[in-house]
Amino acid sequence: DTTLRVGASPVPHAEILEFAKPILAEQGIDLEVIVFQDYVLPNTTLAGGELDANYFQHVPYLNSVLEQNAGDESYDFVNAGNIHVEPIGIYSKRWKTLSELPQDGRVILRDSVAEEGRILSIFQREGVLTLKEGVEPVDIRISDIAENPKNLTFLPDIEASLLPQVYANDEADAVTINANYALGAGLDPVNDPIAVESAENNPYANIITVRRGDEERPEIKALVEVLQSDATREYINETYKGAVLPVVE
Amino acid sequence: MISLRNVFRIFDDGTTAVRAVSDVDLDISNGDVFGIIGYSGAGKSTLIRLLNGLERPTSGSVRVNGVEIGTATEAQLRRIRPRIGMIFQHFNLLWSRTVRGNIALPMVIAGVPKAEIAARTEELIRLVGLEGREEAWPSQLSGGQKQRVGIARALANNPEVLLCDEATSALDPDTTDQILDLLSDINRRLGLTIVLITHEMHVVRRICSHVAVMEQGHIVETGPVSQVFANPEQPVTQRFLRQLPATGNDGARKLSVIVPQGREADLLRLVHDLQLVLTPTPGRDADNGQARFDLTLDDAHPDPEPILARLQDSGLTLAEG
Amino acid sequence: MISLRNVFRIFDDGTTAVRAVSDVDLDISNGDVFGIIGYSGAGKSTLIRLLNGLERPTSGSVRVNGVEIGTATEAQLRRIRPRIGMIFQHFNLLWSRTVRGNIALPMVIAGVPKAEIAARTEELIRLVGLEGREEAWPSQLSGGQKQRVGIARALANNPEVLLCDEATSALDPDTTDQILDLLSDINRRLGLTIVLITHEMHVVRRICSHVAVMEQGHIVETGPVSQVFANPEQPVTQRFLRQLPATGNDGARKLSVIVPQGREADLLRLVHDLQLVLTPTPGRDADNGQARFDLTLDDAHPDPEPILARLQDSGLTLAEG
Amino acid sequence: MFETIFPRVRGDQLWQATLDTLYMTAFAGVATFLLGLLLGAALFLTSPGQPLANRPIYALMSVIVNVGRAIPYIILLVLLIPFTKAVVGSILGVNAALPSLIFGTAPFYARLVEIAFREVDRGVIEATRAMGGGLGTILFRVMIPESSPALVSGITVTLIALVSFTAMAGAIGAGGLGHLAYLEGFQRNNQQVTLVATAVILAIVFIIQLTGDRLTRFLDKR
Amino acid sequence: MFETIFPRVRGDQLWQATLDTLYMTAFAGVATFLLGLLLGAALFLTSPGQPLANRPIYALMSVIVNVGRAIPYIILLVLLIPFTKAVVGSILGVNAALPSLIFGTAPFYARLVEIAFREVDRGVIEATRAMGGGLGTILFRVMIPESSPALVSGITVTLIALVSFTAMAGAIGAGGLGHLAYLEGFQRNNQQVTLVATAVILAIVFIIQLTGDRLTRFLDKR
Ligand SMILES: Nc1ncnc2c1ncn2[C@@H]1O[C@H](COP(=O)(O)OP(=O)(O)OP(=O)(O)O)[C@@H](O)[C@H]1O
Ligand SMILES: Nc1ncnc2c1ncn2[C@@H]1O[C@H](COP(=O)(O)OP(=O)(O)OP(=O)(O)O)[C@@H](O)[C@H]1O
Ligand SMILES: [Mg+2]
Ligand SMILES: [Mg+2]
Repeated sequence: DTTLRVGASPVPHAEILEFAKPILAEQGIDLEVIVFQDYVLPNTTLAGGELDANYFQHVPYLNSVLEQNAGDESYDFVNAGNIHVEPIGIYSKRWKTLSELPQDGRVILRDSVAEEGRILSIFQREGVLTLKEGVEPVDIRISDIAENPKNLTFLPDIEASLLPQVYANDEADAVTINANYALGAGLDPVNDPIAVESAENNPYANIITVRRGDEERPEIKALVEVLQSDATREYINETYKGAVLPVVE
Repeated sequence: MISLRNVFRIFDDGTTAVRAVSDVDLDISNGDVFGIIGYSGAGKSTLIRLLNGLERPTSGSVRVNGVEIGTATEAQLRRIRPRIGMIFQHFNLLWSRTVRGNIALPMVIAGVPKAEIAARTEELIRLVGLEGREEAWPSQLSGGQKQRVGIARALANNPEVLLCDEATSALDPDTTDQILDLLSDINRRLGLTIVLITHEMHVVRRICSHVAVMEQGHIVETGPVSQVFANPEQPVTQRFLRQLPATGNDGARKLSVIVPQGREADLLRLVHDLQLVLTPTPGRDADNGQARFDLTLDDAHPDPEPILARLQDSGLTLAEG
Repeated sequence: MISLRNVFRIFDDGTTAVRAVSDVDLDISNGDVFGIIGYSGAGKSTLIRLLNGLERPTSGSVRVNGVEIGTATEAQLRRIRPRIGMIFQHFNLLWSRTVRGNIALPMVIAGVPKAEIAARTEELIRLVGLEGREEAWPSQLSGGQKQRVGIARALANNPEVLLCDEATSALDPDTTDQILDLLSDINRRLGLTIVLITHEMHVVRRICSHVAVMEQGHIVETGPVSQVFANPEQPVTQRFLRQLPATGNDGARKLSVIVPQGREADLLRLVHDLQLVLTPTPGRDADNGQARFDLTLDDAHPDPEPILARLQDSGLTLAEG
Repeated sequence: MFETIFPRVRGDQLWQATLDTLYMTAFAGVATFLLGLLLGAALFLTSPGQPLANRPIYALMSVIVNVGRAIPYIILLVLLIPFTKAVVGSILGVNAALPSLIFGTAPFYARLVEIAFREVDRGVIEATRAMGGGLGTILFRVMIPESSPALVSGITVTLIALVSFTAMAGAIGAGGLGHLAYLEGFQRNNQQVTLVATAVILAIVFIIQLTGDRLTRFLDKR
Repeated sequence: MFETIFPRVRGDQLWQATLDTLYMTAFAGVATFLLGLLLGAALFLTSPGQPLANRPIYALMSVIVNVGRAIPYIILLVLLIPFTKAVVGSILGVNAALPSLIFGTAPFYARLVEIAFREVDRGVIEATRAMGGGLGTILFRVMIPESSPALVSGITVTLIALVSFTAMAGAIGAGGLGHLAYLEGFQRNNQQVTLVATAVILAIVFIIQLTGDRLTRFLDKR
């Protein structure tokens, strides 16, 4: 048997991998899932050679990491395949749409810098604010807001898993919640939000990342294949009810 | 009034049982100065600690001012304790308080007003001769200074009963005398009852009215000091008394006599009849070369009058000084 | 050989400076039993702690066996200390070791073989009379028992010098005598040098060869015991000696004499010349009605022979018993 | 000057984070001190062999104390949400972080208090009892002053644990230096921020340690 | 039986997490004890007024000790990666968690050791010096036995802190109960797992506390 060590975020990545585990086992591949709570160590570990792949990031984030570690030869990763998208939803107990948000309103974001641009893009899409031109989506920060007519305040440092509680507590005018946490807290990530990221042409597909050259390894190919298979898609659709969407290729 | 009946205090740690106090009956009346003597490990400290409930009896009855210590609640004990001062064998001063702070503590506990505490503390510091060291920490004091702080502390609240566990063992003889005088004085003036453990027989002789001798947890002999000292029945008591001068001379009065030639026989008869101690007065002969002697009158001779009378009858000259 | 020159030890905590030891010169020869007396707080403990470097002098020279304590390194001190035993005023036992463990500690430190430690420990326990309490923890001991553990511990390594800070203050007189006999014995047999702080004058008289009197950090009087006790010059010394029986009788020899009629003057001359204490023998007259007296010979009279000779010259009869 | 050496560190952010950390540490520190002293005294007094020895109560308190210490911070945070909401009004921000910080560290200090109290000389407690001193006297006039060096060293240790603990309070938007180091520095791979924030944390820690050491030595008159 | 009450808890996962926690706590605990004792002794001995009083060395050690305690765990983890890799060979799993756990807790215990040593009766140390005892003797034959109740209570407190600390080691796949409670239970909203894992944590904590208390009382002969 060959062993494949894959680092992953807990939800839904690790869960999806767990689903794939028995299928891969049939092919003689022993899948070992290592769960990470942060977004740095999975890449560090992959660079160090202790992981065969990781499954937690999207392409824009990967690119920024590669750029930051440009001098480091061990940081030479490629995308082995897109797996899923987690559309972020914006929730509010006070308002029905983003345009209803009041002057000087407060918006709470999760504490992941990789997603600030992604969330702000939704606001831009809805016409609430505009972002500076020419900044890569993943590099967009709150400071990159060009115009903010409502003078919204963005509070970007709440632990993601606590956001449903923050929403339930009505702590701000709007709260962004990743679909998986919304689902866990009993929210409907498709219908409850007042705005949702679109799944189509979403550049934020979560990918299997490997060291350059490994994308050709048969085990990796098998892994990607299983994750992109109909069975897995079905599993994702059923389990996450729209909060996590399999990528259509 | 303190009364013990059939009291045992047994320390049992599972492997060995030590009968520290064993079948003790004892009565101490108000105003007594009660001495406790005995070999090291005889149970003296344990006995005295039973009197304010720091130890509870394993069996038997310990009554202090009508309160049964063995079964008293902590609250009951707390009510009687401020009236019982205690001087500890190991001082037990708070290192975190200065001399002044340590002495003030019992008054603070008793809720004495601040100004009164301050005044009384100064008084006590003077009483035990610690002027100038008021602000010293216990760690900066000599052994005897610590003990004096302990004494002052025990006296702070004008207790009715004073328990002294070797209260003067760290003191030089002169300071010891001063402290004993102080205690005697309070005893006489205010009727303070004193229970006092000591290894110094002359302390017993000097201030105690009663004495108890302990051996292996038992009280083997007890009674008024004069009686016990005059007729020691137990071997322990006899051994301890052997440590005393044949007749002690602490606090004793000394008469200096000059023996004219030919009257030596009279002097010796006097010594013999009145059981006096005769010592030469060192280096001090009378002018005419006549020998000069000291006659020591101790507690066994509370009244010097008959002796003085006899002296004059014998034609011996009383020298001044 | 211990020699102090011009030694000061000043405790200065910024606000007050205490001259605990002030301008002290002192010599102690090997084999001396050197007593230190003085009021509480006179500086005795500080002085004795200078001798093994627990205190370093503020100025002046402290030399012990040729080593200058003031400037010695810790390593040098560590080399001389095992030969200097010390008995502490406050015992300083390890609560985490039993009686046996505490006594064994100095031997463990000195690297004595196990079997030897065990044997010597048993011997010491017997010597200080703690049989049966070997496995007790210090917290389970009485004050005197703790002190005896401290004494045994100080003797464990057969030291050449023994520093005793009130080594018998917590002991009853009988046990005190036993310990003093023990120390005297070691002093005589092995030439142990003893420096001893005490408040009990009879202890000085009983075992000391020399004595120093301290007052406010100074040594105000020092010399052989017989000399200082016979001619106390300083008021302190005189006051302390007044606490003693005019001549002590501890460990003293008693001679019973019968005075034939007409020879009374001879007896009194004897008493005067030899500075003896005379007491009547209670209730025991010679058959013929002649008075019988006791003459007490104390340490000041180490040799009884001249006295016996004088007695016979005087025609006084020596009674038996 | 600062900007030229560390161009990637935003001074205002650093300043705010420092203030947040100081605020949380100070506030939670005072509460921890008081609560820990109380709990520690209760633990000590009810433990076997002590004045109020009481096995069930001791066991119960031991449970309470240990719960606070043993469960992961984020779960403690969630468990305390109703309480936090009732007391603070919000479950976000520095004030909302205080309950969980206090619940997380007070039990810890309580144990240190218990240890310190157990070192107080029994003879001194006996002497106080012999004077007629009750529990209050023993506690406030004897136990606390006599163990003050250990109590102060203990709160020093606890405060420093608290400083590093505040990093976790970042999870609910309480900010602070630890969170800054993690979020701005570590997650965004901005080593300058990590460095500077860590340096400030260390500076704070040193000031606490130094002050604690001084105070301990000042109090220790043994 | 267990499965019927808690159908949503996977027994094997719980068991593995328990083993991981125990393994990490035990291993890091022993190392913390030894290292903490050493560091604590060094801190004590070099602190002002002590035998080896040495301001620069004390300050240096204070820095080392405080760094370990003060910086956020995840940053410590990252800082230690080269070291971990050299020693353990991997930066993932329970073994890789040990260095950071030890570096995080040993300094903490070191401070408790320092506090405990400061409570040892000076008279006893003097007596040992008067016997000619050197530093080794004072340390091993006096300081450690005479402060043993406080040392044991201290390691008890530290071990419990360690148990809750292991939850954070989940960040590098070290598993453990705290991680299980957080990840499986809290993040996936599986309250049964949170409950059971927390209960097991508490059970472990209680066993540690109980054993520590017993040992402390057994050792305390005062
Ligand atoms: N560490 C210290 N700091 C300040 N003063 C001190 C210190 N140690 C002792 N002293 C003071 O020095 C003086 C001498 O103390 P020392 O202990 O030598 O007296 P001592 O003669 O042994 O008395 P005692 O018979 O009462 O034991 C005392 O006044 C004492 O208060
Ligand atoms: N807590 C205890 N546990 C066990 N035995 C004890 C305890 N306290 C005292 N003892 C023992 O009880 C006996 C009496 O002790 P106590 O302290 O009453 O003697 P003491 O007469 O005061 O002696 P000293 O004159 O030496 O102070 C001793 O043998 C002692 O060892
Ligand atoms: Mg006693
Ligand atoms: Mg002294």
